[in-house]
Amino acid sequence: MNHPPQPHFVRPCTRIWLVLVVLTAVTYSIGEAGLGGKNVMLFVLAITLIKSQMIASYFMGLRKTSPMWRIIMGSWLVIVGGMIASAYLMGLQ
Amino acid sequence: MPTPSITLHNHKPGAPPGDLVIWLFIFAELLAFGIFFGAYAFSRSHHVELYNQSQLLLNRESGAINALVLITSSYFVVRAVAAIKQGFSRECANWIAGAIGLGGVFIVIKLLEFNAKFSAGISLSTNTFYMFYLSLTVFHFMHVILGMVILTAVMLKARRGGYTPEDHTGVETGASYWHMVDLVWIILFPLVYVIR
Amino acid sequence: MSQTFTKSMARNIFFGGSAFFFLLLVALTFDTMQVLPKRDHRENITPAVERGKMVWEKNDCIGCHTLLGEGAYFAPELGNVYKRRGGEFVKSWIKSMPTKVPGRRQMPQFNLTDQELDDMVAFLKWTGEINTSKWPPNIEG
Amino acid sequence: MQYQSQKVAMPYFIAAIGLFTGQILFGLIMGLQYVMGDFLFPAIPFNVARMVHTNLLIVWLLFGFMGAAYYMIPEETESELFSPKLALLMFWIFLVAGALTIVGYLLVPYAGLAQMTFNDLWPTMGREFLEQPLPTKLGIVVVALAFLFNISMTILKGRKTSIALVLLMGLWGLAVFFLFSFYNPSNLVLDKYFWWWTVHLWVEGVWELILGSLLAFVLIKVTGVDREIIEKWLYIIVAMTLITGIIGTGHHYYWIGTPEYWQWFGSVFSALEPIPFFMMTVFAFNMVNRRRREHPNKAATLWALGTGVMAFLGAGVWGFLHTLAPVNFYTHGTQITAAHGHMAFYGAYVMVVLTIISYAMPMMRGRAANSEKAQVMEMWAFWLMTVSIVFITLFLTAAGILQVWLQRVSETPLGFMATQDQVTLFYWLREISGVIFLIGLIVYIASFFVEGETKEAA
Repeated sequence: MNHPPQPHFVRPCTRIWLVLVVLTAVTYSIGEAGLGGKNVMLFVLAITLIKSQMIASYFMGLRKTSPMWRIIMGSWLVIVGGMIASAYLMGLQ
Repeated sequence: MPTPSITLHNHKPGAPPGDLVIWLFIFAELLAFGIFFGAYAFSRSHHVELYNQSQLLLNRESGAINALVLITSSYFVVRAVAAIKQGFSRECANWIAGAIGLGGVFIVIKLLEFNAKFSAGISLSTNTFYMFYLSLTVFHFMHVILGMVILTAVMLKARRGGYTPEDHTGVETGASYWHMVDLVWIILFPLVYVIR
Repeated sequence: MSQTFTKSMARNIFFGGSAFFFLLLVALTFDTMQVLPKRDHRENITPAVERGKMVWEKNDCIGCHTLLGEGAYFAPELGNVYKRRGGEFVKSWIKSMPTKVPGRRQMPQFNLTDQELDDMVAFLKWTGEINTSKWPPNIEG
Repeated sequence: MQYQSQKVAMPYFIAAIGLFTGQILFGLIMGLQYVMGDFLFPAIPFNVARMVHTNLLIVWLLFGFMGAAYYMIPEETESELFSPKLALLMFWIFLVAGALTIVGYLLVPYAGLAQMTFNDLWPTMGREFLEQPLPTKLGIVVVALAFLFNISMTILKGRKTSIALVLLMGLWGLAVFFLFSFYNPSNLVLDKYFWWWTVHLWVEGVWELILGSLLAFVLIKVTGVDREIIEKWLYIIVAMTLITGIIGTGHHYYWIGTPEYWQWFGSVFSALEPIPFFMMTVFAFNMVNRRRREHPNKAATLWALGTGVMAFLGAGVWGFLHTLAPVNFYTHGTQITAAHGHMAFYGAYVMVVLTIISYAMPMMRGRAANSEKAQVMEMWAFWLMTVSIVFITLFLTAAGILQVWLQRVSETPLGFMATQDQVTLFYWLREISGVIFLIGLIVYIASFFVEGETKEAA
């Protein structure tokens, strides 16, 4: 192996992975606590969309692509998130 | 160049990693899952009580563990791509093997979960919630299997030294598909197991 | 730059995808077969109902009418005709055909026996009691 | 034409066009019966006319597919047909059996025909599109097997291209799923469930493989675009077709007694069914724009492009229109379905068969393309038929919307016949469009007899 010695180097993707793990744990604990309601839903959904965007940008590598690809993926996320949120709010009435 | 312009695109700058064809399929798949997610959400709005009660009977631990498993597996695949970009075929194959192994873990956990549900007599016709729960998770489950098949093919080729820093579209293609499988679970888990 | 995701990968997606979804169809069909007895009340399929289906088929009724919405759209839906009109009406209607009203759509005279008429009504009655998820929207079919 | 045995396609194509004409004539009879109920009664009741109309359609498309396969396979495999004699023999058997069946429909009351053809031994008749007597059904199986044997043996001994492979899969699938037409349980729900395995898995499954490969073949020939590119597109399109279409079968399982989860599966997957058709349109235009040669047969290119567009409109858009379960609840079994059926069959299958005929017929007659004059006439026929089918579809859609409104949605629903009386105007307009379609068809047939300057086939 000819890696240059970099004792304190943590790869960006590793940091992303750590953040994803932490956010998943947060989602899980909200479920465990049995929390529900509009604000909790919006919070969990926001976490989910952030996680999704991180996967898309950093893991799938979309952040280095032309705007078209990012717009397609972004609008998919927005539409799915929007549908989930609005359907949830509809259910409150 | 023996066969010019075989594919639909020739790695223009700004194109996503992997072959364009896989992106066509990734977006088609995301569209299908997106419609299913929307259908779940809107159907829930008509039966909030039923959904909230049925959701309590799901195994949230196995859902969460599987989310962590897939995220980690996705991370391994990122490392595999990074490795092949530097020309480390062996390292690349090993990371992919790890990802496939985690895929196997996902499958085992999921099978245990399904087994528990089926032996409790739950089926597609139990109620609308379980119809969606089973449809979505089984559909995703089949994608995990498909993704593992693709990754296995990539791994074998990497092991033979079939990829180079200049030519590793195959690795990126398999990786992109696997991330998609991960992405779907990232949304599916909170939607079905947590949000109430 | 040579590509690894070439025609052969497109072919693999074709074969894999087709097999994948065909298996899904088979699995869903298997499940459907388990659920159907609860919805099609097959315990009520008497010999008369079976014979009635034969009468229905031998006279190509589906060539003008719909049955549970499938068939031709030239004449009324008959899946719910038993509920709409009753068995006696159906029998006398079939017997009095054709109306010979000028310019109106005509139904042929099929010369059914009394036994065949009873069987047909039994078949239509049974069909009307299948669980069709509340279709049609109203009694007019 | 590079191989002698390709010529057996000629009688198949001629028979196809002949039966096509018959289909249109009976369509016009039915159209008139919609507004003049007692027209030709009791000589030809509506159900008989409809049986002839739909059965002729199926049979002539099968003739077209077989002719297309006999023409394409030698060129694709680069070898002569395994047995041109068998192909010719099967042609006559199929033609005679088909003609006898149609004559039987017209001359004998259906119940009598059932009696004569041993329907009591094994009842399979009297179900929509599968009205054929048992001997005809068995004949179809025999002809199909002999045909598949012939084609498969040719492919085995020759070059194996993707186009040939997809075509072969489509044709085998056609034969295999036809076998479900022999299953007719006394439980109506089961009957309907597996009836769709023939009908749906044909027209929204394996037939589309045939459609794709025919289109790909003609596009390679007329555009000269690299085979690798076209075949890759072909694979992607047929993959998407089956991925969406197989579970899309569920859109027939909403209201026939099947479990309610089909409403979800059917809606989601059939909502995706337009995608492969859209890709097909993009594919056709893309390939023509990237053409590397100017093929003298402009008419064939026009048909190929038309297939892409009309299949997308008819099967994709008009299918999507009423495929979602909440919409279908109101539109199921109305003129909306008829509208979709007409444009989808014309746009996808009629047009692709006419595409291959348009390309192959001049070749078999020893020229690369017909004379300028003949081509102009053929293109006129294209526009006449295509525009009138669009209008037929629009009028039937209008009739259907009105029907749904009056009979299904309204607070005070009208009865079936009362509703029909309200939409008579649209049925008249549909019939006029049908007459124009027939004129287009006559122009089309006439274009075969126009002489003029032609170039020798290369």
